Amino acid sequence: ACGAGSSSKAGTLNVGQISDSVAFFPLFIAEKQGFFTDEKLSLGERPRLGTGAKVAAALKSGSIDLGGGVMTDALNLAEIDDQARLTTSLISAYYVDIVVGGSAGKGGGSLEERVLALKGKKIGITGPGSGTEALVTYLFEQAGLDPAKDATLVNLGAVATAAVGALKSGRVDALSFFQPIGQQAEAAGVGSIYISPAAGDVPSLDGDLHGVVFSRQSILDDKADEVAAFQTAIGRALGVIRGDGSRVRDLLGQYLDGTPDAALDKLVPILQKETATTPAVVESQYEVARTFHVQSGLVDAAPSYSTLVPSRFRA
Amino acid sequence: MTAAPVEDTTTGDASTAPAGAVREHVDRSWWDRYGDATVIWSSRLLLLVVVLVLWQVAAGRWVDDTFISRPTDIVARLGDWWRDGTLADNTWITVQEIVLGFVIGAAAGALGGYVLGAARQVYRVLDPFIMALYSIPKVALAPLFIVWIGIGMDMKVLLAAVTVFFLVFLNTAAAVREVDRGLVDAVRLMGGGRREIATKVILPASMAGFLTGLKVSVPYALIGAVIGELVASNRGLGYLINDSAAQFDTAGVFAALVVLSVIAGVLNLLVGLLDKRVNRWKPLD
Amino acid sequence: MTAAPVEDTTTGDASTAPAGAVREHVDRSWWDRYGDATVIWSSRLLLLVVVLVLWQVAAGRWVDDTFISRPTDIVARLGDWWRDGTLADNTWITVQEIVLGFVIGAAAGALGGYVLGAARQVYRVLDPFIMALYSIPKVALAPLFIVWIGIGMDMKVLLAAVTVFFLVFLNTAAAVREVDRGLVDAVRLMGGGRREIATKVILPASMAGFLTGLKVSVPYALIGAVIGELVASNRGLGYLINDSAAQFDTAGVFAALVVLSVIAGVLNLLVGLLDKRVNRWKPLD
Amino acid sequence: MSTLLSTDGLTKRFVKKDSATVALRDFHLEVEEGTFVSVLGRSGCGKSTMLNLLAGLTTPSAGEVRYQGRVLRGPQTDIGYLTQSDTLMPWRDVQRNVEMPMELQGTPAKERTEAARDLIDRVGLAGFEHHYPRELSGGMRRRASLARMLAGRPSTLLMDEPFGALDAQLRHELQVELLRLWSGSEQTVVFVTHDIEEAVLLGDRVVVLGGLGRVIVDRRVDLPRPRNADDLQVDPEYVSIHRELAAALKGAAS
Amino acid sequence: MSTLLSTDGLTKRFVKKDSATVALRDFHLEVEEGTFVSVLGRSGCGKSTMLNLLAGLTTPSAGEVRYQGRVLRGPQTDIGYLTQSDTLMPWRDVQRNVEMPMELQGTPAKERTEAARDLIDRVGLAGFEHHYPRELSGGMRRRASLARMLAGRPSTLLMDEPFGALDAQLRHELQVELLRLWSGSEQTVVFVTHDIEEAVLLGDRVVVLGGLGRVIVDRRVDLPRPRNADDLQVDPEYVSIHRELAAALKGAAS
Ligand SMILES: Nc1ncnc2c1ncn2[C@@H]1O[C@H](COP(=O)(O)OP(=O)(O)OP(=O)(O)O)[C@@H](O)[C@H]1O
Ligand SMILES: Nc1ncnc2c1ncn2[C@@H]1O[C@H](COP(=O)(O)OP(=O)(O)OP(=O)(O)O)[C@@H](O)[C@H]1O
Ligand SMILES: [Mg+2]
Ligand SMILES: [Mg+2]
Repeated sequence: ACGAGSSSKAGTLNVGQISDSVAFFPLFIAEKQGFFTDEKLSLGERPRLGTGAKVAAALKSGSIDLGGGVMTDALNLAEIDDQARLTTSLISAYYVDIVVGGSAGKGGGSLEERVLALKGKKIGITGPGSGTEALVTYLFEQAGLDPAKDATLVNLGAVATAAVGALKSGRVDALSFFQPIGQQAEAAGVGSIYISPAAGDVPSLDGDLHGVVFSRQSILDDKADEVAAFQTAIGRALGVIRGDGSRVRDLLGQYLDGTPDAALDKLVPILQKETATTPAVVESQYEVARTFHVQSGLVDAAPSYSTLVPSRFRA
Repeated sequence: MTAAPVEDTTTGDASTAPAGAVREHVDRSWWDRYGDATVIWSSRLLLLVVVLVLWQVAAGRWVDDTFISRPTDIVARLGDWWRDGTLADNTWITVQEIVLGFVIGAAAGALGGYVLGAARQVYRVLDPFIMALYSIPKVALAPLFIVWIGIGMDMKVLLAAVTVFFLVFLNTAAAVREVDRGLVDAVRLMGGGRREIATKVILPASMAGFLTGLKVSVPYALIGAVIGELVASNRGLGYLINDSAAQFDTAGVFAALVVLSVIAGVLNLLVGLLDKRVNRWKPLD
Repeated sequence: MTAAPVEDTTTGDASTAPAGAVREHVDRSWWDRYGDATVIWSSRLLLLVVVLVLWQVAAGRWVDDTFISRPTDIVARLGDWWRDGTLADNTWITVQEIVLGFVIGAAAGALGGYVLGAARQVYRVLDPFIMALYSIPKVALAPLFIVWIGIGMDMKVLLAAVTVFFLVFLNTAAAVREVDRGLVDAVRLMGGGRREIATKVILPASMAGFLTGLKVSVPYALIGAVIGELVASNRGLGYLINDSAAQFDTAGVFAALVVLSVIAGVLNLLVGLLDKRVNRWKPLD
Repeated sequence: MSTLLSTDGLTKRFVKKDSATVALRDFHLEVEEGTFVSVLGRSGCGKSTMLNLLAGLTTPSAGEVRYQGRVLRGPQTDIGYLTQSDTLMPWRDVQRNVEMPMELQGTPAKERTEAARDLIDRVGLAGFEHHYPRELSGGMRRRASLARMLAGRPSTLLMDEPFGALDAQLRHELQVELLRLWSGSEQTVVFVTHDIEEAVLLGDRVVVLGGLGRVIVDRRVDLPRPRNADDLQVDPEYVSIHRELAAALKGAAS
Repeated sequence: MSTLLSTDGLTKRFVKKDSATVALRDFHLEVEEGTFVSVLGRSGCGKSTMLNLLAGLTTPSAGEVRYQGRVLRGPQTDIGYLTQSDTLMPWRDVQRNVEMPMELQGTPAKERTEAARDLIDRVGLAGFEHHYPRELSGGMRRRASLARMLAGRPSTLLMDEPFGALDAQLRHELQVELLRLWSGSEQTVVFVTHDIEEAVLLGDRVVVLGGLGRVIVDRRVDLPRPRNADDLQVDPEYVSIHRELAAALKGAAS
């Protein structure tokens, strides 16, 4: 229903995304700063779809041309649809944090000790099969625990209010949630970030490709020009993020309107560090993600880099 | 109340003159006319004020205001949205979805109710299937909806319409079952066929049930549309709710809910007017 | 059908003997007794088979089977779940939530309906507030629910109960309004007070409306519980749906929905039995 | 005169679970065209059941009703039936209730209004056109029903105690009105009443039903028309008919 | 004998928007304890309205009803009222309908069942205990209502055309039954009927109402009891009363 057919040069792209997490900050910048317009590209529908399944459905039905999500969603799609293609990298770090209630903070201790301390706790995640669940599963398994028995995973959905609320009211002991929930929780004095892969707490996840944009081959064929334009615009946006810190702080303030200043201040350096250097998909980063997903059992098998990433999107 | 005889009805011109009643003009004071409405509306206003004041006082004092916000913040948020046009844009979209969904769903439900309510056997066969369909949480089928209908306004209208449909359908069908056989027979005796029975008896006699269906489904038109917007939200009040919630902005969530409540109130008022119009013949007390 | 007179009722022993009717015993054949039910059930079965076959044929051929799965896959999935205990565990949890939510919501709704339905003025004052509350999409308030009631079973029961409450309440209140004044007056004449009027007239006379409320709200007990499980949970059928959906396991989603439909069917059947029991006095055709 | 309505082995049984209430058994009646047949019978003997069958409202459990030589399968526009219980549409006022049969027959609105107003006048409800049924007294509702039935211009009238709820004076006036309508037309009337005097005053023929619709008396009334109630009281023929009917009714009880 | 029921300046007005229907205006009536008052009146003259007020079912627009010296504010258990329209509970069978007043008075179940069965017998409904109202004929429903009213053992009976839908024979039997009940007790009866003969046969006093409840005739009936319908026909006193009442009813029309 939504303009999937048009393929003129200065065309329209419908871009769906899971949520308004930090991963999609580059899209916001590209839109705000007019990078898309510069490329004669206009964005049509911009739905927030909440789950990977819905992004996949929207892609398949042609409601959207590109889907923004995490690698988990892309790999899940690849399992059922051999037309799935990865096009853009947005965040090259696993931007999910484990947040615990109170102000205990990281404290000391090795990663394993910290994970063991989570044993028997109630941990909030966005939903089954999500990257937030994957992180808990992965960490627990690395520490020799069984996530199914040694913790209670609770689905809280993707909205911040529910997550922070559940933590604040003590309904869960910890959260495994995407940025900026951790920062928001800290700013609200509700909890503190406990394990943060993006900050290098989990060495095996360093350089992991996580925030991505994916699509389907038929769309890429149909809208080659538009996607190329999209890629260029995102490249410029990524550059902006890695550039002047105060400008980023400004833009982030607009993006996460209503988030406390303290949280924003903390986010800026993290973002600058974890934002992908190039929109092209880097093989090494892809492999980290692939290994992680297979190891944590999130996907049964992940396609190889060459299958999933068309050559013109490779780094 | 002063009463003066105006018209005497005791003079039938035919052979039979009734020894009947007399019609009088009644001078009703302002209070007689509007007293009731005034009491009702002021009670409502009072209640509203009490609730708001309690809320304002409780927020931050007894209850954490990050979860319930406070009325002043909500009003401020509404003001902001009003000024930057967010409110009008998103509300307009949602209102369209709601009204379309409501009208389509109610029309289909009423039609289905009247047709199947009259065809007892067919209804009995279909009943479990209808109930099974009805019992499916629509959110669980969100991907299917997206695949089949996309993420445009159609999808939200359809979600609203589907929920409304079931409620209106079931209420109407139940009301049709309860229609007095004597009245149906009366129309049959006058030579009325199925069509006449439907329009001249079943329809008016089951009006109460149909209206209950409408009243009960008003909120579901809203909920359906909003759920649709939550499923794939890019605009509308559902989007505002989602967006605000994602930003941990409780005032925003409540502001959107306030707008929804107002829409519900207006629709409910319309149904109430219809109710009054249709039930003119019923005793007041 | 052979008929033999069994009891002659024309012999009143008092002064007045009616010239009335005669009661006869009727020997009903198996078909007279169960023919109707047989036809209905076999039609249903037939319809079910047709739908399943069409589905099976369409899946993968005309419609993408990643979105609609296929009956055989669903049955296979149910088999898997049955064997590894997933089915029983999760179903049992959801059933508890549904039944509790339904009973609590229906009881509260009926009580509210009878009380407020009789107190017209109070109802009129409260009506807009009730409708406003009712119109709020409960998912939007999920965070509040989580904070206040937690993520345990209580929350799902409450979500189910709230939805059921409104539907039963509104239907009952509407039915109470429609009760024949003549019958109420009859009880007043016999010396009945408010209590007697409520139990001896209003209750039986508004049974139809109340039952419609129940019937209409059965699905919402399910939907409420499942939505609760989608919002915050780690078990139950809602969780299964969520989990399967996240893994693009459409067969899993549909398998969970099939179980839900069965639960809905059973509840609906129970309401139907109640309906039959209560409406014994009504003409059959 | 030809037979207009006839029944043959008519039986009506109300089945409920394992028992059936037989209201009418093996009932025979022939009504000739253009005649006025009064029916008397004790309460509960099956008079209303019989009329329901004659009107085609209910289907017989056995036997059949023939109307104009054909088996009756359902209600017919040219059979008007004033049922014992009130079936005015509660949401229509008197005027619109009376207009209803004409509405169904497609009479133009203007004509309808006038005809209805005339009928309302005739039954003495002038001034109550815009009252809803619940705002009428019992007798007034009855008269409104009568007006509604007449509005359909049926050629056969079935009436179940039409004047039972009316005062003596009004009853008399409506009897006269009914006879006036009937004598000027070819209408056939089957008139159920509890009033022996009324039955004889109006009928060409009086039928007394016993239990289960058994015909106990079926008697021609050869009194000359127009008949006057006061004069009849002293007419030996009338007195003997009255006595016979009263005895039959009394006898039916034992 | 003391005055049991009295009304003073009783007016009933049904208001609807800007107009009101006045059914009763400035109505005066006194009923002495233990008497049987028959009320006659044309259809629509306000008889049922009057009874509704006397029973405390509706509130007067002006004036008041006094019962046992006190202003009547609502229904009283010791006033039984047989309304003109049928108010049997459709979901109860005859037996349970008749038991209902006793149920409300807290009579033990066993006693209730027996009393109900006896009453059902008396009104000639034996054998129909387990029929629902819709399975009864019009006259049978009326009798069931009568039995229900009597089951409450009221000391004052208000009856609105109780026997109008019954055949002559049954009506006669029930009249006798009613008189038997009444004469053996201190009961007071207000009996609305359309049948002049019935009014005179039963009443100590006959009241004829004109339009708006104006009392046209209020006459003692001094005929000796027990009265016999057949004998009365030739009683000159009866004939003169009958003539007077008929004339009053006729006069009320013009
Ligand atoms: N739906 C029904 N189910 C069972 N029995 C019924 C039904 N309708 C009527 N009857 C029985 O059939 C018999 C005849 O009823 P009908 O109404 O024909 O009597 P009627 O002669 O019209 O009496 P009345 O003069 O009191 O109106 C009664 O005994 C009644 O109980
Ligand atoms: N609810 C009402 N609204 C308006 N008018 C009414 C209402 N109830 C009764 N009336 C009018 O009051 C008058 C008296 O009615 P009522 O029922 O007392 O008559 P009645 O003497 O009992 O007549 P009947 O012998 O026909 O039963 C009638 O003209 C009627 O139209
Ligand atoms: Mg009858
Ligand atoms: Mg009356």
